[in-house]
Amino acid sequence: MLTEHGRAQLQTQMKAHSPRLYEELQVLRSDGEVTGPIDDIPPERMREMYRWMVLMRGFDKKCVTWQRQGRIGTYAPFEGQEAAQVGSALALSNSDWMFPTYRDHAAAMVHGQTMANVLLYWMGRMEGCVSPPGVRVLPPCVPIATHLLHAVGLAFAMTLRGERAVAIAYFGDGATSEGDFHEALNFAGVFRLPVIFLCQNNGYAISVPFSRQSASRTIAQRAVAYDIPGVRVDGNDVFAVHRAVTQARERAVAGLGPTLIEAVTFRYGAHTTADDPTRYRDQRRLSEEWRTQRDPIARLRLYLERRDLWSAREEEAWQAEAAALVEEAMQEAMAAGAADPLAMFQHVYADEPWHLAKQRREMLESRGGASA
Amino acid sequence: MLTEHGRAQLQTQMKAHSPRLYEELQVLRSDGEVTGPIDDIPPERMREMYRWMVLMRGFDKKCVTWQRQGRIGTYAPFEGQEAAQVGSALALSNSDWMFPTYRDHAAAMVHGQTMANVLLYWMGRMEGCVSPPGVRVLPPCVPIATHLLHAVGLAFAMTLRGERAVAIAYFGDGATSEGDFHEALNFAGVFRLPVIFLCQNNGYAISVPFSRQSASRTIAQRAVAYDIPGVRVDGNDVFAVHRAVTQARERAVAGLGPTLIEAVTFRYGAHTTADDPTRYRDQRRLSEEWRTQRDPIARLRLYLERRDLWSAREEEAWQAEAAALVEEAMQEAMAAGAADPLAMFQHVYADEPWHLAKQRREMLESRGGASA
Amino acid sequence: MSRALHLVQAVREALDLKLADDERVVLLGEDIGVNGSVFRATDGLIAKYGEHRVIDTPLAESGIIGTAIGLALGGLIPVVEIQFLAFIFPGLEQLFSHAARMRHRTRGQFGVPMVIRAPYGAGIRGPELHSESVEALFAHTPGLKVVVPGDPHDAKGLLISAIEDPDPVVFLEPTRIYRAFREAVPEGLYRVPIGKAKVVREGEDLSVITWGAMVRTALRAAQRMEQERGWRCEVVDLRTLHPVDRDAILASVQKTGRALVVHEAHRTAGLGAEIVSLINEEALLYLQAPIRRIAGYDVPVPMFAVEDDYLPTEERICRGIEETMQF
Amino acid sequence: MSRALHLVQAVREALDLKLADDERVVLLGEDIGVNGSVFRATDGLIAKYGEHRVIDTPLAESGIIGTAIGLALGGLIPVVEIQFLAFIFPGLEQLFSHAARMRHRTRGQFGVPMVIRAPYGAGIRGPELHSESVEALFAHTPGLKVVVPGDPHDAKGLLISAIEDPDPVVFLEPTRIYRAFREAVPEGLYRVPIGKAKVVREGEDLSVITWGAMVRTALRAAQRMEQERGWRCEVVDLRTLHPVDRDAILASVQKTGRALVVHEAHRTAGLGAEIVSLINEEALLYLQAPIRRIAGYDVPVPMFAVEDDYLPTEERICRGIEETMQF
Ligand SMILES: Cc1ncc(C[n+]2csc(CCOP(=O)(O)OP(=O)(O)O)c2C)c(N)n1
Ligand SMILES: Cc1ncc(C[n+]2csc(CCOP(=O)(O)OP(=O)(O)O)c2C)c(N)n1
Ligand SMILES: [Mg+2]
Ligand SMILES: [Mg+2]
Repeated sequence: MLTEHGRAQLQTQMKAHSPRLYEELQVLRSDGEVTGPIDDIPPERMREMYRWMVLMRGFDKKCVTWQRQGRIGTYAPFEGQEAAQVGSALALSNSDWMFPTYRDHAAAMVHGQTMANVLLYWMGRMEGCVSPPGVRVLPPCVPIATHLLHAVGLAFAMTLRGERAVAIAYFGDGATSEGDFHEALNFAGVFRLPVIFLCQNNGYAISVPFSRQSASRTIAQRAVAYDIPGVRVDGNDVFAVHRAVTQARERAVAGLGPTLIEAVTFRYGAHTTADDPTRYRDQRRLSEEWRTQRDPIARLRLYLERRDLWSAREEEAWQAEAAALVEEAMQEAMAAGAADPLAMFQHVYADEPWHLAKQRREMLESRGGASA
Repeated sequence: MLTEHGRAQLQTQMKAHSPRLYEELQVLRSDGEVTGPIDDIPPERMREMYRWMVLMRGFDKKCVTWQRQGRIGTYAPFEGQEAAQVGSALALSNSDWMFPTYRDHAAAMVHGQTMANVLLYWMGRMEGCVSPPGVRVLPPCVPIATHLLHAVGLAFAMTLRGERAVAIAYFGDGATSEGDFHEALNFAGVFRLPVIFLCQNNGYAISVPFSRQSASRTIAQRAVAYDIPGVRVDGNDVFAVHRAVTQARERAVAGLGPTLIEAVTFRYGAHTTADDPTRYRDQRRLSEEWRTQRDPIARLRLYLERRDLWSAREEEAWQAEAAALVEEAMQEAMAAGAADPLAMFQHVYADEPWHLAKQRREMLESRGGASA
Repeated sequence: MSRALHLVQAVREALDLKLADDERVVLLGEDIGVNGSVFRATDGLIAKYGEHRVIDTPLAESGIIGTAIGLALGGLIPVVEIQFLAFIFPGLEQLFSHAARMRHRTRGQFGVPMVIRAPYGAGIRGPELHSESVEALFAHTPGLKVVVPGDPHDAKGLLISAIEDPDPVVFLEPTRIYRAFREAVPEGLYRVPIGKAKVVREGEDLSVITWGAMVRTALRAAQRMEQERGWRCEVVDLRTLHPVDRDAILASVQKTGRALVVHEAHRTAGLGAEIVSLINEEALLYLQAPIRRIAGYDVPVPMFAVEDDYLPTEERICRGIEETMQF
Repeated sequence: MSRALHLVQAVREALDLKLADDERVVLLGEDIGVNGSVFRATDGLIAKYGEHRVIDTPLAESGIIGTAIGLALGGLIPVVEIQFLAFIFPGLEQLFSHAARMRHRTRGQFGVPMVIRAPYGAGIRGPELHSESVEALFAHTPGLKVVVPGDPHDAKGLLISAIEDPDPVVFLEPTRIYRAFREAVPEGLYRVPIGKAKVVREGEDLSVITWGAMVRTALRAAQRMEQERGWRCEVVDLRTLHPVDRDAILASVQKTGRALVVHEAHRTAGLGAEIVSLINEEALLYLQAPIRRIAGYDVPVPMFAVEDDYLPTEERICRGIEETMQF
């Protein structure tokens, strides 16, 4: 049984955690009204945000269809999370390094990865891991939370060389349970590195709800464990996300160290096309709720419309443009032709050792080719 | 550069972390004066604490000597940390499970591990990993932070079976950087398990000072990341440690989940007998400072003396008793005789598979014995 | 009574029966509760046994394995699911430094009876790191047992044996044959012993030693070689990779005088090398030809567009048989 | 000019010279800064190069290796120290899932030039888990190279090569010979090529293939066998464990017709099996006897009271030679 004293002490402690840490910063309400400062975002930038989100949603929906048709493999959709990805990526500079997961192709494309490469990736082609020259986007990270440390290391390298840029790692709510999350935040804190840890808390790690994933009410509060700033924002509010990342970036390049950002959002669809969300949540209701009440694109449209920055005609043009770009990307991906199995022997090492040369010849022979 | 807004926001956030979390709870001051409630500890218990600490220090000092003489191998001394270990272990019940590290033999012995087994362990004998029947002490854990999860699992097992006891894991400040620390606290929080995480923050992980180890000012504040209570106590104050563990235990058995306790302390000596602390700290000054100004045993003696619970004559008797017990334990350990190499083939599995039977015969033959 | 079941259904049935049979058995892993695991291996079990027996954990594999060790120390029998084998990597320290060593270091005082189940292997067009086959890592770790079923019947019987085993067992389930075919699986509890291989095809000319999804590929190759060449290949499904069934391997090779090891793991330092060495040491004089290894290439398992080319194919196995027969 | 150095001093010198030679080189690890590493392998380097080149990290091996990967992606050349080899286990995911695969998956766009140094092996009365020898795990992982020096000269030259190598190299340093003997080590930068074995003793009767601390033990056994029996054993120090020097192994065995592999790692699925298999595949007809493996037993490395009995001894190697010669 708890003593009187013990109970009192416990209660004081629980209260001691500032409620500020659990607040969700919001600028753009679901109804399109603005409740905070937005002077930092010029109108053209807002329209750019909108167009990117429209394009990304178009891409994502098409991929789900293509997966069903067998044109691409298992695919991880991000519909619903456009503001978190586009808003954050647009706050970066070209010199920043991005470490995305399998669900962050929207962010990756905003930062310069090509749509065709993203498609190749989901077609099971290693070419899809490559990014265009000068584009600082690493391939999607599959093992959860591991890439947070790569961002730390890259930020460290930049610091050691005096480069003024940041590394940003994208990850989900589930990722915050892995040891690597902890180690990454601690390293970044100890060495005061210019890293932005951007968590998209979409409420689920596959089937596991956040309440079951984590012992803490929020992810932002975990920053306390490292004495670094933690920010919780409405992840479907593209302005709020953009601002949080902009500020984190300012701090980082000013040498003030890392920031943990929790963007609260929701994926409308399945975890991947191999997943059936109706097994673990009231998918129809939840998905509908978020779509109708908290959609990131709809609220920006309302805002833009009221300020005459949007018109139905433009919308049509943008949608058409999106459809065309996505189709074009697929054409480009298909133009890569059939995958070459012999390519698997390349790039295991910078130089080919004897055993791989031998195995390559074996494959060639077993495929009826001549020994090379 | 940080915007005005950004700077203001950051400052608010940094302040938001409650200073309570960084406070170090103390009951027994270094000068022997008491500054908090101690009604829960009867005088006989206090004398018991004292005797245990005297015995443990005697043991520890002797081990360092024995190591120099080659009678035992590399040894990890705990001198200076007696209050943290004895105070915590005495707050446990026999039904509680203890998971110590290589430095927590004082805690282990208070909880029932024999001195002879501890010696055998440091003589490189696997027999030293065994604990007497009914004694719930696991062998010392060498890979840092890994055993926190075992305590979690054991607490889980007790919860699932309705047993009302706790699991306590001992670890150092360095351990809080490992991913397993994070995973353990999160699991314990999610499943509300009866675990006590007892960190002895002795300021160093081998040569690395805590300021370099961790991005947070304290270890206790890391509890915020899991919405579990975190307590920071003067680890050289045996009453404070005892109370913190007692309260954590009460909470745990009442079903209120885990507690993280940070006991601030200092090891007087080297990390292990293979370590040279003068390489990385002002060993003479620091060690002297802690010894003369914050020693856990001295302050309890002052307190007891003032209350007539201590006398020079008793001290002499206790010291003599300690010396005798330690010597006796060494005799007992030596009585185990030479280690049997063939024993390495036992207990790899519950039943011996063919390949081990074969390898055992090989060893026997190569040692000139008959095949068995 | 037996019904035709897929391998994954046989796995599920073993879990179901042991949960009913022994209240110490608990399952834990990611998405194994309400979601019934990503391959449905635990489908419906949380509804039947409750969330105290079928435990959805946070996303942390070291956490899962470490907690399972504690559960086992506390008298329970945890059956862990690792979602895909490569995701065991963050948990290897718990497995290597603790699960495998606890009995030994405590001189038998504390055992760690637990099973780690993991879907593994290539061939189902999975994303990156969903297709690894690293059984050699476990076989090299004293204190662990390693089991791989090659068909639904064995999957059920071996998993039941694994759960009843007093030592930690790594139980690898080949995803490629999770639903590739159905087979008659008896109802109720039955055991397939750990440590015993199975001759799935008798023959006198050459022994193909293999396991997991490769058993089917090897069988097809053996059939083709018999049709095309009249050679009768014996196919041995190893079933337990550590400790291997020495007697079965030697008996087969002593009969045939020729052997081929087939596995989908990387060739270098793969388990095939251990089997070649065993035969070399104990039956060299019976050998009429070098033992070839047909294995995954020594390249990171490539993305799925070319995974079928990474895997040993019927074609490659046939070439291996031909080379060995014509040596 | 050369001076007699201990192996650990040779390691330190290689680090020193590469820090001076290439400003991209950074060291990171636990206690490598002001403490100069627990074996003094980095003694004095922080004073010389500053804490931006010699970085004391928090106690987290996944953190260290993961951060090193990021450093390498960012154009630096991290040289990581893992305090003792078994403490790499929490970092294996970073090593297996990323360091080893980055070049391959990005089709050469991103390499991860890094070295992971780790003291390893038994024989110095270390505590539990300070004596493991798990090189097979790395050799089984495509994309990694594995190097083990057997003497001070090679330690320096191989480490310099490893730091200059564009791919991740696991560099294992046998603690047992860290200070066991001194040897002439040239000053200045020089390279010992990765992938090349070294014949440390010539002979015609039998090839002993080994590496690391076992080289010395094997040499003693070979000397004794020559004295006692007149057999001339060749001793090959493999030096690179992956990819192995196929030509050197085959050349030696084709000459002697008999071989013994000696390593201190556990026998089952150890690297010895790979070497046996290689010889079996490529030189079976030269063999006059089965190739025996003298290895650590398949038990968890026991605590130090009996570690010398765990390790291959001169006695056991001699018995292996006798059995092979008299087969
Ligand atoms: C180390 C590891 N364990 C398990 C998995 C399997 N897995 C893939 S995604 C996922 C859930 C991730 O959830 P979260 O971090 O919230 O990201 P989200 O998918 O919601 O974007 C799991 C368990 C993995 N990829 N890596
Ligand atoms: C996983 C792992 N990494 C490294 C080590 C080597 N090592 C042993 S003790 C130690 C420092 C531990 O510091 P701390 O946790 O503060 O405990 P203390 O020794 O101060 O009691 C280190 C790095 C280890 N035992 N395990
Ligand atoms: Mg999520
Ligand atoms: Mg410490």
